[in-house]
Amino acid sequence: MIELKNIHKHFKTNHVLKGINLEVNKGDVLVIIGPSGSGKTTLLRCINYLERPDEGQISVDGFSVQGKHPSKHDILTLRRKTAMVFQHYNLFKNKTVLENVMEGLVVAKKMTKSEAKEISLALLEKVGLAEKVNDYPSQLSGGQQQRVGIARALALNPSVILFDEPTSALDPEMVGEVLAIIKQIASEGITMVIVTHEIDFARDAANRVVFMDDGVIVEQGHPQEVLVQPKHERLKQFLKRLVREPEYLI
Amino acid sequence: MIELKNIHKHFKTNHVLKGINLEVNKGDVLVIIGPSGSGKTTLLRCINYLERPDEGQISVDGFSVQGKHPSKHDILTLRRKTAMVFQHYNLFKNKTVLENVMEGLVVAKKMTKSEAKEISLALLEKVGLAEKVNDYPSQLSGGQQQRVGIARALALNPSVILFDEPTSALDPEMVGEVLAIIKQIASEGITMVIVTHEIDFARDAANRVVFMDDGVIVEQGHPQEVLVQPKHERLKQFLKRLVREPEYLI
Amino acid sequence: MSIIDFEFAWRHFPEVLKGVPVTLLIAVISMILGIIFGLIIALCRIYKVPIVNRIVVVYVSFIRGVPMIVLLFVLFYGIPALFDLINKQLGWSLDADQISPVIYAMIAYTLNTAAYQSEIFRASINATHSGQMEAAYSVGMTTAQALRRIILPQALVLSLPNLGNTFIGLIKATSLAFAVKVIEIMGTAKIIANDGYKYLEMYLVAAVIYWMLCFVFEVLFAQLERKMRRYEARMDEGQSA
Amino acid sequence: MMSSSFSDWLDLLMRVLNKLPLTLLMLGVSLFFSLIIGVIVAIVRVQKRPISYAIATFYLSFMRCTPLLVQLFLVYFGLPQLLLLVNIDINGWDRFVFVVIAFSLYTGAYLSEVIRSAYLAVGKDQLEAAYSVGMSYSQALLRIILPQAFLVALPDLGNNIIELLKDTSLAFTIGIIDIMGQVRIILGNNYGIGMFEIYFTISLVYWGTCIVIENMIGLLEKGLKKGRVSIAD
Amino acid sequence: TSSEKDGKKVVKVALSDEVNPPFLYTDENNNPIGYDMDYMKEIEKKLPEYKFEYLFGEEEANLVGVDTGKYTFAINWFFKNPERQKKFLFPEQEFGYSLTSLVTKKDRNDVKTLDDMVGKKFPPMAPSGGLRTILNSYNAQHPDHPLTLETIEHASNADNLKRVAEGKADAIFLNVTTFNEMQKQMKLNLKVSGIVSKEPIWVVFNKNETELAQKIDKATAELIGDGTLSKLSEKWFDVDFFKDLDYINQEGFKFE
Ligand SMILES: Nc1ncnc2c1ncn2[C@@H]1O[C@H](COP(=O)(O)OP(=O)(O)OP(=O)(O)O)[C@@H](O)[C@H]1O
Ligand SMILES: Nc1ncnc2c1ncn2[C@@H]1O[C@H](COP(=O)(O)OP(=O)(O)OP(=O)(O)O)[C@@H](O)[C@H]1O
Ligand SMILES: [Mg+2]
Ligand SMILES: [Mg+2]
Repeated sequence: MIELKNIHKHFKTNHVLKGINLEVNKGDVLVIIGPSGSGKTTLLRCINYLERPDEGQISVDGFSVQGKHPSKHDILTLRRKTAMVFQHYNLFKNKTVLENVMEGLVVAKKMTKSEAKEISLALLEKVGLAEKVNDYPSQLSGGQQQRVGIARALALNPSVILFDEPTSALDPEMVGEVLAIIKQIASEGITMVIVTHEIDFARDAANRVVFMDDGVIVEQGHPQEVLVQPKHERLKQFLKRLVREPEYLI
Repeated sequence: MIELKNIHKHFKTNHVLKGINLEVNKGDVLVIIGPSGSGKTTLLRCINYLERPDEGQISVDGFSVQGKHPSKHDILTLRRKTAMVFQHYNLFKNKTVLENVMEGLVVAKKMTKSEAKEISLALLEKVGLAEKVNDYPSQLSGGQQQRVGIARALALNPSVILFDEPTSALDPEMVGEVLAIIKQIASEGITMVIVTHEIDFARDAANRVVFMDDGVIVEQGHPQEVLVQPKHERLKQFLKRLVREPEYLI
Repeated sequence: MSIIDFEFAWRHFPEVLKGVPVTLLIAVISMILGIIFGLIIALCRIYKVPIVNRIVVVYVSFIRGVPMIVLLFVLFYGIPALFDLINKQLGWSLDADQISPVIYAMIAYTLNTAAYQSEIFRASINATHSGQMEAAYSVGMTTAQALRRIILPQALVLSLPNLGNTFIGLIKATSLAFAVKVIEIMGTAKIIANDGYKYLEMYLVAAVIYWMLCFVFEVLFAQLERKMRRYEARMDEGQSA
Repeated sequence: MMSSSFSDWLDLLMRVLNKLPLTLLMLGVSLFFSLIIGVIVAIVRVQKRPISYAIATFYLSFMRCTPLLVQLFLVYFGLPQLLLLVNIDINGWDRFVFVVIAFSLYTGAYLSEVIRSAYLAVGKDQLEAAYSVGMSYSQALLRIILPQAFLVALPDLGNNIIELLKDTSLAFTIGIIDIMGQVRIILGNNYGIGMFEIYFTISLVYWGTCIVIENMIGLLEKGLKKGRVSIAD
Repeated sequence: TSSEKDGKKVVKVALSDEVNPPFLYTDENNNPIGYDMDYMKEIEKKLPEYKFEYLFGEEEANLVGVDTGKYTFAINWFFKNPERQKKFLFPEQEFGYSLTSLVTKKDRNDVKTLDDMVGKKFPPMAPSGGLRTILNSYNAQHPDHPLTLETIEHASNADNLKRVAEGKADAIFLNVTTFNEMQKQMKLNLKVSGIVSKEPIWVVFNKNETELAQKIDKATAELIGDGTLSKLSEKWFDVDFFKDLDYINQEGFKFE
């Protein structure tokens, strides 16, 4: 479903992605973990060309795009196959919660307003925002904003959804809800790439985990292998804090 | 050190804080948990009057402020006793990483530039940003921005530090570092109020935990009691997801 | 001190008032056309459209650089000269005297205000957050759709105070059109003033009328701004500490 | 013939250019004061404290909504009369002073709206961050908000500086001979003959000055842009 | 305005900076010269107790300035009418004349007087100024068959002369001296088809300046009496316009 070949990205002299190769199958839930600044967000943003890779090829759902200056039309096609949940939510400031979710449906997917509204309301209900549909983003708490971002991406029902730390502002309860939703849509065959720092979440959600460090993929595989029996020293060290004193285990 | 008496806050018709009473002792690390939208951020923002409570009294370090329209000078005094780490980081966009941290020291604490620079560099080193000191916030990853925010607050060395989800964008490794720093400064007698969704973090960092729901404090006490043997139904339900299948426990 | 002959001023007030429609006609039409062209120019500059970008940079610089009166003169004296030339060369019979001076004025003011407005829009579009554009892309919008539905509405809010400035400036600037025979508020006032050298009175009358006129638009702009800003966390509410 | 008319033209250009320093001086001094006025009025209006807000709004309305010419008359003819009532005689002051007062008050009003909109574009989070590190409002303003607002406002400032440049030609009304005044005198001495050459010349001078202003603004914009991301990137 | 300098009373004289040669215009250094200035020099000699200061300003601004007392008086070719006399103080004695004329193409003989211009076309004129005033008062006296007038803020005489020469307008109403000077440079196919009037021109005083006005009146009368002004007139206009119209027509202007 997604294929990345030799993706390189520089910010000025800073070499942030150093030749990433990655394949994701249809219906996979791929979780990317790794230390802060290792290039996870950048990689995710390359997949829908919000960041233009300096080099490399990206295919989504059989459609490939290459290099730094593909045609506008190619980029648009690629983007219409994906949806994204941003690390900083990026809600449309001038639209209400409901409009934020409807916007893509009406404009990009050409649905009628009433259709779009129905879908949006159902999703907002699912993420617990039924009461806030007519508020503006500036009136929401952090977690509420993040949930709107999730609903907005889900509503589009694309081939691929890219999540950038989708649960960072959510409480454990809500994380559970989001996890349930993700599992459900994965079962519908939608492919997901999720960047997260919550190892628990990774374990619960993923059927494949990738560990990135300093712009390269260090280790990947089944969550059991990667998270429980890590091979590389760097990954072991990264997961160290998760080992805690037994008294606190519930 | 901090005393809140009967704090009420409305946003239009939305009653967000419904009479909060809270006491925090010197050197305490108080962790506030609760579902998204329950009013945690609003409460934190009331403590330094970024949000004006409609009613109630706030004392910090023996200095109290009351009601909706205290004098400018009172508010400034209150704010100079506290520092804050924002949920959305709120870094100064026109300043580099180093300047972001130095700013408060030079302007509010009237340090010389070289003094401020020394302190700032030491802290930035601690949070792993030594390499980024001359970058602008827009050039940083989410986690890097969050760490700048933390360094900026710590540098001020105030009586009280308010953290709003300080580790939401941090990887487990970094969470460990931040935890260590927090423990260290707590031992120096600085009082901390931390809003977080990471129950693990709460457990490790706190010597008192408060559970908020829908604008009221539902339960509070030692983390052992609150997190391991919750009394209220609502809290039990909230913590439910944390109980996981044994196979995944490391 | 009764330097000012109020009775005279009052008596001639209605006459000067007759200049208002012409003033408004020129100002409103030029403003609307200016917004359209200004927006196009701003976008060409922001997206650095090859060649076009160069051209509009020179256009903006030239139009802003040249005094309005010169622009008016160039059109007013230049178009008839051009027509004469065409008539001579091609045997047509275009008659420049048929063109109302108001038309010249509208063309001149549109050209002028478009240049200024392009800068206003450039400023406000640049002030919108790049994350907004990215979010629009991520839900599958084209650049045009994103601009129309997300970026421009936000930019418009930011530019409202400046658009207000421009429009009010434009209303008053129309007084220059007197230089090409358009008799608007200021022109009427000066004509009346001449008979008794009552310039003081008539300038005051003109000032009062301009004020009334602009005040209406000031209020309109302020209300528009309040309405359009409702989605924002305002920096100007209760933040004075 | 050609060369003599060219040297005539050069002579004309020099006579106009001779007055450029005066025009620039009026521009510079008025701009300085109007920026100060603009910032103050913008902040007063942003803060919305009833009395000062009402005064600032009235000032704004009057200055924006009445012709500059009338204001110039009020300052030049009216103000001295008014002050005479309280026994202050400023009739002896140089005309330059009156012109600068009038231009500063007028442009200050326009700039206040430019600054207000830029201020509001900066975003509340920046103000809060400044508060959180213990800054007072004025410190936050000077160090965090205004620098960011300044960048946002630059293109609009450019607009208004150029307008001011051209407005300075009104100084001629009360007899200060600036570049436009020089042109009108030359025209008058010629009975309006050669109007096109003369207006062409003055346009060149204005345009040239304008290009310099634009480039300065452009450089500032580039210099200050560090750390900002455009929607077009 | 009673300020004093070196023991002398200061008189502030407003000069119109929309210059108007040869009455008033400027030299290379923008110093005022012309008939008006020479006249003022003679006045200065006669009234040593005053110190005259000359200030340029736009004509309309000057009038506002005189009105509000900022200036003592304004000099230019101001015309007198009853309405203006209500607002300003006009002296008794004019200091010169403006000879107004109609200028047409050389081959036309149908326009001699303003009556001939009814139903014909003038080029656009400025709303203020003495010439306009004459036409306005003609229209006021002949409400049934008024002249058609178009108004423009700053009429360009050069442009307007061209309009007449090209047949876009029938005749232009112009000061003879102005036309003469311009014709020297422009050499258009135009002639003066008729002198319309000899208009006295005045300085305009602030209402309160009666004392000074009287003194200047007296001085002016003396200057006319002793022929000083006649000499000045000949210097600047090649003709003594203090003589009557017929004489001027014979002696002064040999129209091409
Ligand atoms: N500026 C505002 N205007 C209107 N309503 C607001 C505003 N800020 C917050 N609210 C509302 O107040 C409630 C509490 O918000 P708050 O940000 O305190 O929640 P929180 O507990 O921090 O949630 P989270 O964990 O999601 O950050 C929410 O329902 C939110 O919608
Ligand atoms: N716009 C930019 N300009 C310059 N450098 C950038 C930019 N965006 C990111 N970087 C740099 O690229 C590196 C990778 O950033 P990225 O955002 O991909 O990290 P991340 O893995 O998502 O980290 P986090 O977990 O903290 O979000 C960082 O070192 C960051 O400083
Ligand atoms: Mg990231
Ligand atoms: Mg919160």
